[in-house]
Amino acid sequence: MPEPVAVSTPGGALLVWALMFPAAGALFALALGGRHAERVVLALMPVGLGLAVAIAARVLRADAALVYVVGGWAPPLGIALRADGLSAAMMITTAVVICATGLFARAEFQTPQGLPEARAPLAFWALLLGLWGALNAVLVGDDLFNLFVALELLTFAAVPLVCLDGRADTLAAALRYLLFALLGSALYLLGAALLFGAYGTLDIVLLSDRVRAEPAAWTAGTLITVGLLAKSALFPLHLWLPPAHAGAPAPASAVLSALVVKGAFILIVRLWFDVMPGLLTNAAAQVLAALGAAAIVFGSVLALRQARLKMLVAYSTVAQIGYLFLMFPLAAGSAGPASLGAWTGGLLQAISHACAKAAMFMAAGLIAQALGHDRIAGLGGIARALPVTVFAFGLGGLSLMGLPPSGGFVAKWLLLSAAIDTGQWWWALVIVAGGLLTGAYLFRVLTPALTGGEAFLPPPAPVARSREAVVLALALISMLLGLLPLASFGLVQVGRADMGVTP
Amino acid sequence: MTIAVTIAWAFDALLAATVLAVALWTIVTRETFAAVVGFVAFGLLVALVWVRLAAPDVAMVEAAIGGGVTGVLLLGAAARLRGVEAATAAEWPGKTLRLVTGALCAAVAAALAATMLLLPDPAPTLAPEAAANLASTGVGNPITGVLMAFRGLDTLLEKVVLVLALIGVWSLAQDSQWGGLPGPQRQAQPDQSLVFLARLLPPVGIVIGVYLLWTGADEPGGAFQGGALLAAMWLLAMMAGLAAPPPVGSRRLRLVLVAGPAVFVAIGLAGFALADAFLAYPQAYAKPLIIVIEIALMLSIAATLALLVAGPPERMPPR
Amino acid sequence: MSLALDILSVLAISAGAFFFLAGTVGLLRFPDALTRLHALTKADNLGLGLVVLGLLPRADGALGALKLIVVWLLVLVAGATVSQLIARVAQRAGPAP
Amino acid sequence: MSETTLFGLGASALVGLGLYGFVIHPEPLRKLLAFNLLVSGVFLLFGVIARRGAAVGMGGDPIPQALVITGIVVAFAGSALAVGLLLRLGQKTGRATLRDVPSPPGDGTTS
Repeated sequence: MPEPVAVSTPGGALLVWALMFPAAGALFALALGGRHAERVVLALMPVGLGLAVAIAARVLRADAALVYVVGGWAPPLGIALRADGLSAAMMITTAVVICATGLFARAEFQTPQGLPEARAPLAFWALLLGLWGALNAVLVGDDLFNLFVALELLTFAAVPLVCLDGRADTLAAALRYLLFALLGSALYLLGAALLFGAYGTLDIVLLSDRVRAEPAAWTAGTLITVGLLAKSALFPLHLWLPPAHAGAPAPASAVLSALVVKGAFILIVRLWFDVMPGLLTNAAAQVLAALGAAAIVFGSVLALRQARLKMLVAYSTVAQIGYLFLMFPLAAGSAGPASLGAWTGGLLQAISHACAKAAMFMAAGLIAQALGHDRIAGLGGIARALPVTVFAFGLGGLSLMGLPPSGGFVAKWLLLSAAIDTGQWWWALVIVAGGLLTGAYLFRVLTPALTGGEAFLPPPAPVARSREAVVLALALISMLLGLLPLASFGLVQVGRADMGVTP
Repeated sequence: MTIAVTIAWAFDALLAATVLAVALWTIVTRETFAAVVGFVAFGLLVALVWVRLAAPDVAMVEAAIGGGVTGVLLLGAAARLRGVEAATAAEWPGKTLRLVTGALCAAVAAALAATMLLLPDPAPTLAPEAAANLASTGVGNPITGVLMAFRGLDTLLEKVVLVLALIGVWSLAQDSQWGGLPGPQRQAQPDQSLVFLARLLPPVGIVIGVYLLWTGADEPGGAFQGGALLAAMWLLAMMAGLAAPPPVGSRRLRLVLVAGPAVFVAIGLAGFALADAFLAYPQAYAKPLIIVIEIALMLSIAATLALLVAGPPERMPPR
Repeated sequence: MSLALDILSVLAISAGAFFFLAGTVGLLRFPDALTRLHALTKADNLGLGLVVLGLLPRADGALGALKLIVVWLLVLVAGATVSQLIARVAQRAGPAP
Repeated sequence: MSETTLFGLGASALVGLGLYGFVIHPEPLRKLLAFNLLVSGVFLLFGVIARRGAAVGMGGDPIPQALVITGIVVAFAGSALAVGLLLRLGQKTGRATLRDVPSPPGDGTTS
């Protein structure tokens, strides 16, 4: 049977624009410099959001993936871009979180009066655009090497954000993050090289047709997975994450925790469900999920023991990443309703966690700004001073716990029922236990915040209402995701048919 | 004939053994500075391996960037860290951990070796497809065809990677030094023989760099190799104190840095109108367009590489 | 004629290889930085020069021959300068290894 | 043993060596050196794969060779960022290690 030759679909050019507007924007921001960097980002925010929505609408209407063949050179010689429902949904999430971050960060990264240009603002705004372009490139990439370049772009945009304040501890955190990420990409590239050697292409669609269960595919799959696990900070490769995410400035923490780790996760999903669906044996899927379960328990317990709010939120990310990996054994295998549910649940977890965690990191940033510290012991009565912020933090927390009607609830409920339907009750136990532990560490924060008041002596520094509004909006989105009818998540299933899975 | 084959094989075996020996020495030697010197030698030897693998383009990039510019970067770092490295000597992991790690790494290497031996024969290759389509790009060097046409998107994104990495390096500056000159204060009186070299070499190097770009369309060479050479010449002049690095706030510098990727993006987008696809070239103008992009890229690459080595701004321009 | 050129090539390249070998042995065996440099520069200057000389009859055209000579000259200049620099550092550091 | 087999085995060993050095060395600069050895091994594997694909008068498959060129530049960018970070860290702490970097005295006055 001859292999299908990729052809551009109508609307495929949108994918090129989704890649090029942030890349060109980052170049403009650097060339113009000074206050213009921020203006470039603000001007491009509606463009990016509009493009993401347009791509999703096209994907949904066509009920098929958008494809663009770059330069007219079809794979395997050239590179194609491809956006299925998963890409489109994550692109909208990315756009929403980055726009919110941009609005939130304006107060923090303003060029001071009297200076033509300042270090941190220029770097932040240019890197934010770079991050956006990198995430879009990761989401629409259809070629393993092109994805490698996209991953590196993501790393180099993310790492400097960690240490914008220039303190020794954040520098160390950034360096550790970079070393993990570099090792991860080296292993990823090694796997890609082996796949090319064995099958003569790096295109995901072509590979899905050519990959056989043989040593080359096994070695390559293992290397790529381990490399990406280091980047997505799955237990036990999570060591770099808490200091990096907790030490970064609040807007940077928000995008790092909400989006950057998800980029590597999405590629693991692509690898096992798109590139080599036949090779995702039960044993491999169980190992991934076991690591995820360990991450849930370990991350939650460590979150319980943190003294600082931002460290707690960061360890909570370690735990919530674990949930994502539960989807592998539940969505693998036959395309039954359980598999569909697990797939939707896993991706909904990624999306709702992105919104909720971005809101929580921003809320933690506002609290730290108001109090001058973020020690949990000293949070007494903060809810009276910052009611909106604490409310938003709580809403985000509900989504992480999986309480109705949040998006996190629907995600965890879908995973839970898939676990029960497929007879893998042990994962159901993990999900329930994780929810309880999450509740425990959140109440450690919320109880003193809502009730205490005795330790709350100095008047807090004022916090801009508009920034609180941004945080609240993100938290509400993570909540409202749970109120949408389940059918509206059909988007994330679109395009899986090309890969031999019938929805 | 068989004698020639045997000699070639013996040479390859010797080369492989030497590369591995130097690599091993780089890992196990105690002194960091010596290890970096070993790494530079390693880079040059690896460039030879690339020649033996019939990849002269890669050999040039490896020698210029992999060994050369990376070597300068790491040597500079090792020299500046000499004072602080003594405090860390005692922190090596214990013997058991070293043995376990060694066993694991040996297992990885063995798995890789086995996979390499089991790769299909005849090997899958895209060379025929590349050859068949090369004519429509107008260039004669297949590597240039891949980098600028077939997989132009990779090259474009990689240029953005370089720019972002430079922003990242610059972001490590102190706030008070922003807008200043990259790199530490050079010693007041640079060595006279270095100054001599820095006067003699750059004119030759610039000519060779431009030649590499020009010849790269049809023979080994191209924007990367030429750009790396120009970067090396600029670094040499900076080290000898003949050229001050530009302040990071300079508008002209910023334009040079983004020129390459910006021209690439612009011509790529123009492809929508002129050739029906992003990053497609109208066939009649393919070669001139590629050359225009490569010239802009070479300048940006040269500036970016040199400034990545120079580091974040650390001193204000003299008034 | 061509036989004579071939013999010249073989002789020159072999002699060049010998100088490289001697230079490497010197680098490994000589006691201090200055004598090691002395050994190395012989390999660079004379060894490479002889190799280039041996390759000249085999270059394709005048341009190829010119490139070979330029390579030799560049190595000469770079080698001489770097030796100077290393020697100065070694002198400053005193008679350590 | 053909030259591709020879260099393929050598490159595999190089990857193992680089990995070992990366994990074992406590100093970030040495880790970075080992990382560079590791990616050299990865690139050489790509090169061997390219060489195996020699056809139609080309000494090797040009696609993987071009990928390696892109990869070398990207790896250099990573090294440059890492060197920038570790030099700055050395300036701040006077040490060249990642362990026991002190937390700021303010105990978490972030943002």
